[in-house]
Amino acid sequence: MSANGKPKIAFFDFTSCEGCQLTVVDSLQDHPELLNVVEIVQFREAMSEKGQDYQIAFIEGSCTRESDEARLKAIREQASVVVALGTCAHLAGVNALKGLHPLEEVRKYVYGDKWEWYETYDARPIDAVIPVDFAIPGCPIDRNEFIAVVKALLLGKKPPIPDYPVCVECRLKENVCIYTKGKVCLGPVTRAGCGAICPTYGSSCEACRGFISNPNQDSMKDVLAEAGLSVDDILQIYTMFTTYQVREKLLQKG
Amino acid sequence: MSLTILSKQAFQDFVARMLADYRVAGPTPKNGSYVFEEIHDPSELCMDYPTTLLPPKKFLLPTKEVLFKYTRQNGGVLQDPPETPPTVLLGVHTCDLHAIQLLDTVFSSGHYDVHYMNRRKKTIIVSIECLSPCDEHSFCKSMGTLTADEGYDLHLTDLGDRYAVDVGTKAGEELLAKYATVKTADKEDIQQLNAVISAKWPKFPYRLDFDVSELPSILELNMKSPLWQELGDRCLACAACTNVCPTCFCFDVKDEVELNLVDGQRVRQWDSCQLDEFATVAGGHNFRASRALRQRHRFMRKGKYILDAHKHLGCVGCGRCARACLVDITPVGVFNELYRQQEAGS
Amino acid sequence: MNKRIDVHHVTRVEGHGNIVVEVENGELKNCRFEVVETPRFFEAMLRGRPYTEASHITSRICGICATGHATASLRASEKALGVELSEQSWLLRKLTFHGEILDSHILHVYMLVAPDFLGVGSVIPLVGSHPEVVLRALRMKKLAGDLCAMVTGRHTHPIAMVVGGFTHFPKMSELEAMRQRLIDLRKDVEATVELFSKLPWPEFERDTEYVSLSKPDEYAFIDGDIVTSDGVRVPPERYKEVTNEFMVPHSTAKFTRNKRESLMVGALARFNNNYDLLHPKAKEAAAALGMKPKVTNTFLNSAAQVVEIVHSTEDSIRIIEELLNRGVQPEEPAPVKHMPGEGVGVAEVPRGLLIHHYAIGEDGRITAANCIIPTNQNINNLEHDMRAWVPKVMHKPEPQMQLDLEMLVRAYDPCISCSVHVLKIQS
Amino acid sequence: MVAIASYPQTQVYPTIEQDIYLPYLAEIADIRPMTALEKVFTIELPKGMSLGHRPGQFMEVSVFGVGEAPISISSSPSRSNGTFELCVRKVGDVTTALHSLKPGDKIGLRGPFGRGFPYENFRGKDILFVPGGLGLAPLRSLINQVLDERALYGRVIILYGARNPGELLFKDELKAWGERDDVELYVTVDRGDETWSGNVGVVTTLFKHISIYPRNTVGITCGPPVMYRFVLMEFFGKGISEGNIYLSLERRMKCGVGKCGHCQINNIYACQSGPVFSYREIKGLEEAL
Ligand SMILES: Cc1cc2nc3c(=O)[nH]c(=O)nc-3n(C[C@H](O)[C@H](O)[C@H](O)COP(=O)(O)OP(=O)(O)OC[C@H]3O[C@@H](n4cnc5c(N)ncnc54)[C@H](O)[C@@H]3O)c2cc1C
Ligand code: SF4
Ligand code: SF4
Ligand code: SF4
Repeated sequence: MSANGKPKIAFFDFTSCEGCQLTVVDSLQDHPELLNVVEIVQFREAMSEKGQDYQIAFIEGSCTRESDEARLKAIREQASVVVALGTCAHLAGVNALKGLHPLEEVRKYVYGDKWEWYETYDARPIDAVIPVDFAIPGCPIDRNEFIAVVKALLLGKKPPIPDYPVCVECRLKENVCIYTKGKVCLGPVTRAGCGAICPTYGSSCEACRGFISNPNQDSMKDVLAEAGLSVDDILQIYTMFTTYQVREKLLQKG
Repeated sequence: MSLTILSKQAFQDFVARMLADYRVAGPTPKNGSYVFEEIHDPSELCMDYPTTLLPPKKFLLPTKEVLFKYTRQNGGVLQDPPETPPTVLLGVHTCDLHAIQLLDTVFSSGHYDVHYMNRRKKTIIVSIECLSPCDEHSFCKSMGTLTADEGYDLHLTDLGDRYAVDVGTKAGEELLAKYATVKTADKEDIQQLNAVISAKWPKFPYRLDFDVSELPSILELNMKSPLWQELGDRCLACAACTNVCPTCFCFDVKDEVELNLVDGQRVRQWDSCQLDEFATVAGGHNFRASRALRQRHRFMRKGKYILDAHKHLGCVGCGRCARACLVDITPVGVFNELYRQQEAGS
Repeated sequence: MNKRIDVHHVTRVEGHGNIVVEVENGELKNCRFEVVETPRFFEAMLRGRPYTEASHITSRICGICATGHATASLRASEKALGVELSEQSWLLRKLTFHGEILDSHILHVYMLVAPDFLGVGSVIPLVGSHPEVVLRALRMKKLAGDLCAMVTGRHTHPIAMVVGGFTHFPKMSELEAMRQRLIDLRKDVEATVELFSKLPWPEFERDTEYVSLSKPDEYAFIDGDIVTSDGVRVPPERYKEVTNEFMVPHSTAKFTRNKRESLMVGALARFNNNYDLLHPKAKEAAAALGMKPKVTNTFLNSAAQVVEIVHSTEDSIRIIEELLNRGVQPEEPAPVKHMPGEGVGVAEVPRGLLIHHYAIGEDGRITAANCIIPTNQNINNLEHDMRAWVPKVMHKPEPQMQLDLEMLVRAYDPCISCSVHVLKIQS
Repeated sequence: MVAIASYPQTQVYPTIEQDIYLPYLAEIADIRPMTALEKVFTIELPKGMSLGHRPGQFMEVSVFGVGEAPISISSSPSRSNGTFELCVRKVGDVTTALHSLKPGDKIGLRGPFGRGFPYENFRGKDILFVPGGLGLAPLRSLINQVLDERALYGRVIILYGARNPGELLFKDELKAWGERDDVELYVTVDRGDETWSGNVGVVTTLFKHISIYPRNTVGITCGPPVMYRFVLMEFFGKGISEGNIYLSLERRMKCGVGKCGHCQINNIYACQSGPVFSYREIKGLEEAL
């Protein structure tokens, strides 16, 4: 706590587009009073001040190189609550796409004969390196959800992250289901909380928020196959944001 | 009460005049489908519509509503939620009308629910006779909801260039008197009404293979049918079925708080028995942990439990859940299959 | 006089970069801008993905210019596959692009640059000392975000833009409301011009080659030829003739140069090359800010952004009025004419020229991709600017010198996380 | 299916227009820590109000900003005069928030809700109580009611089990009950420790210590879901009839008044028809146990 009793929070970024941090800045447009209840002590994207005595750390981005692990551990040491901010941090997100190709080949493709200059390994979510208390899913995060999570943390509640599928929010918004237009959508297996924003704007859910805890993947695959997708197509749509999750599952199954 | 005639032009004027004093909602087109929406001009209405994505229930039991507001200071001073405006619901199909009658029973009996009932009392319902089936999923005729004798304030039947209006309540009568220019039906009108109604019935197929009065006992006898497991294997647990249902009324209650962490509100929002957490208690025990049990619960409610408790069937045959389901779980399919299994077994 | 400035992670810029400057006996020994952002390998990731996903993947290169990346990406696929956009789609694309320019420029000038001039470390202390400035900035930025959201669902990682058009269309009532808000915004825009016209911009001149897109009839943001202030003009497909990427070990980003030792892209380059096509009100703003091409003070890149804020506000109002007049009709995306194909998409994102170049195979999957990011093109110029700037400031106390250097970096509005998402030319 | 009888119910919301979701405020008069996880709260009702509850009924308890949770009334009507008690286990949002409150703080209340125990019908009979863990909280209300009108009942037998000695609730009262010669108390823990010299084993292992006359015995149990089946088997094994077995069932509850659907057990609402049921009433219900 700071002298004024406000909890101190800090933001950190790893491999990411910084869109989630930007969404935090955007959330201030609607909720400038956030600054009355917390004290932001680190936010490199938006401020130069650097305080080291934070209690809540929001971490954006995936861990994609060994040299980042120490920094993550230091954050964990200091913070009493660590929150993964966005899909990169929560599930490795799009960063994990590079893992679909052999690593050395990927490095050479981009940096040619200088490939060894640049350190990298397969993208991993933050909780593969340090224990994470909560995650705010989404690519990018939903700004209302961010505010809701902050409020819950301040009240000592579990952050209200839904564990039901996007379809719930989608139907309540009275969207015409993407499937009736002959296209496919991952809404039935994807964690809600985004307000089904993609189907609402006429686009399929790509599972950026990751899967619910108990998805019926077998039935989902049947639905996709029925819609005309090949095994290859299915694999491809399942790897946009959830490559890491899908791989973990496969590994578990052996 | 005598039958009244409202020309289509007079209907437009009727709606336009009501707009001054009422919130008016009715079927409007949206992305190739239809939704019940508040309108601001009669031209937004499309009274000849197949079905809507969500039922008109949402005006009586909003998807999310404030139960009351509180402040955490001084232990919470409680304030009432905002008032709802007087509302006219236009173009309600008779299946949805039956569903509203069930909801009225649910929320007025036992512990009286002021939130629903206040809205209900402020709502005037103008229903409309369906003259052809919405699509292959509707099975209103089998469920006995293809017409309604009560539950409406006014009821319209489309006679081409005019509507025949049945007056159901005093409120309906007053609404008509105050805002509409009507004429009393003459012999020709009545003849045409009879002709329209007689022509309509054969257009609707019976889709259950048995009489609906047998439904509760078919379900009761099939508690252990292997069908539930089959449904559970297919079900995505996406809750589309219950979210679009005109009779589902389960809800969740939550506290929300402003960023000052002092003021807040308690809200209720639609919930679904198909979701994992619906029956989970502290310690993680889930009383309906499998999708199979949850599907069974859903159909039992629709065809039996709700009837036991509230004297109305929990399914009105609108077909919305069948349209919404991505894995083709439909009440007609399920009920007929249970009937078939039972016949085969006996 | 010995000094070593080592700013490990410059703050208030997008991404991770370090300034390293060493002065020994009053002489500049070493001067580097290190990009230490983790490499992300987007180019390699795109291979094998369907072209329909490309704009969603590449928008994740950068959360700030997501709409810009998505636009350049869509243009690359559209050029590759012979897709012709409808007039309505063009209007919507341009409208949402203005939203992006506004959002990014407002963020940059108010939240990242202004604190330096007001002597504070971030926008947060300004909440107490200059609440009206902060509230104005938040108000303006919110409008910009809402403008994007109205068209594409959200500003960061737009949803409704697809190859050939859109999947969602704003309602007339939304357009009308947005028009009104933009008209009301003019007051805030004027106040912005006034605020920035009073700032004591550092005195610094260094002429360089200014590179931007150019179109005959409009201030180019999407499509156009690549032109430079040194008289080069090439169609987008020949971008490599201008960009000439090369790598240096201290940076994960690639560098570029053309005729001179370095080149500059961004608002100042656009301003210098396309001044004539600015909206009259934007020209007035430029006058108020004391700017007339050719401006060679890098710090005035931020001022050029203010000029563009005026331009984009006015042009958005014009586009919305056109949409209101012609009406918005839901329409299916324009069809793909041929497959396979190869195409180059170009756009002037807030920080300058952005190029996406894709080859798409017969099955609709991307076989090769290349992407040239504005910040990459600028870093080389930034280092040359630093070399010219250090001698002017090295007599100052270290903290002041450091701040002066940081301000120079910030003037570029570098987007470092973008810059490392280099997609290599596969020739 | 057996019809669910309705016992005399407390009429809490007498006028129809009153809002059943609106809590009234009450003050925490006292907080007693019980175990690492449980605390007992004494709640003082607004002046002039009496709860008028039956043992087995529950309250919907609000901490504003956090939410609402159903909590059994743990004190007996015989001892509730302007105050009553709740025994709360810290497991989630609301219960954690309750644990962080202090005497003098206000909470919101709705209720009492549900159907309590029909203890008038137990008069003259022997009563066998089998609480497990937190199940003692609701049963304590009934036990104390019975003890306060002790002469009206036959034998009082209590078989109580907890996971370990540290989790035993109401230790003072257990001691007092144990010292009475008109109460037969047996206590066990699943796992003992160095402080424990009593029985070790699950609660059903206590049945071997007692002999009863089943025709005149009422068996009552409350505890975690896993426990019911085993206790029931013991009741049957002792020959207690279905109509003389009572259970208090836990379900998820949101409204407490038979609307929200969460607590539904087949066609009945646990909050309205329960949480107390006779076994005969629920044995036909697939989902009850
Ligand atoms: C009739 C009845 C009497 C009860 N009596 C007592 C009592 O005397 N003392 C006591 O400590 N507890 C009692 N409980 C249990 C208590 O209600 C729950 O443990 C409590 O609701 C958890 O609330 P929470 O906000 O702290 O937890 P939450 O944060 O809401 O949830 C923690 C876990 O509990 C589950 N849960 C959520 N809501 C409920 C709910 N309404 N009922 C059950 N589980 C839920 C969640 O799924 C989650 O797994 C009783 C429950 C019922 C139904
Ligand atoms: S989760 Fe998405 S928006 Fe957030 S930082 Fe990662 S790529 Fe950007
Ligand atoms: S569009 Fe997607 S999220 Fe919406 S209902 Fe259909 S499958 Fe579910
Ligand atoms: S709809 Fe799907 S892809 Fe879109 S934001 Fe929500 S979870 Fe992400």
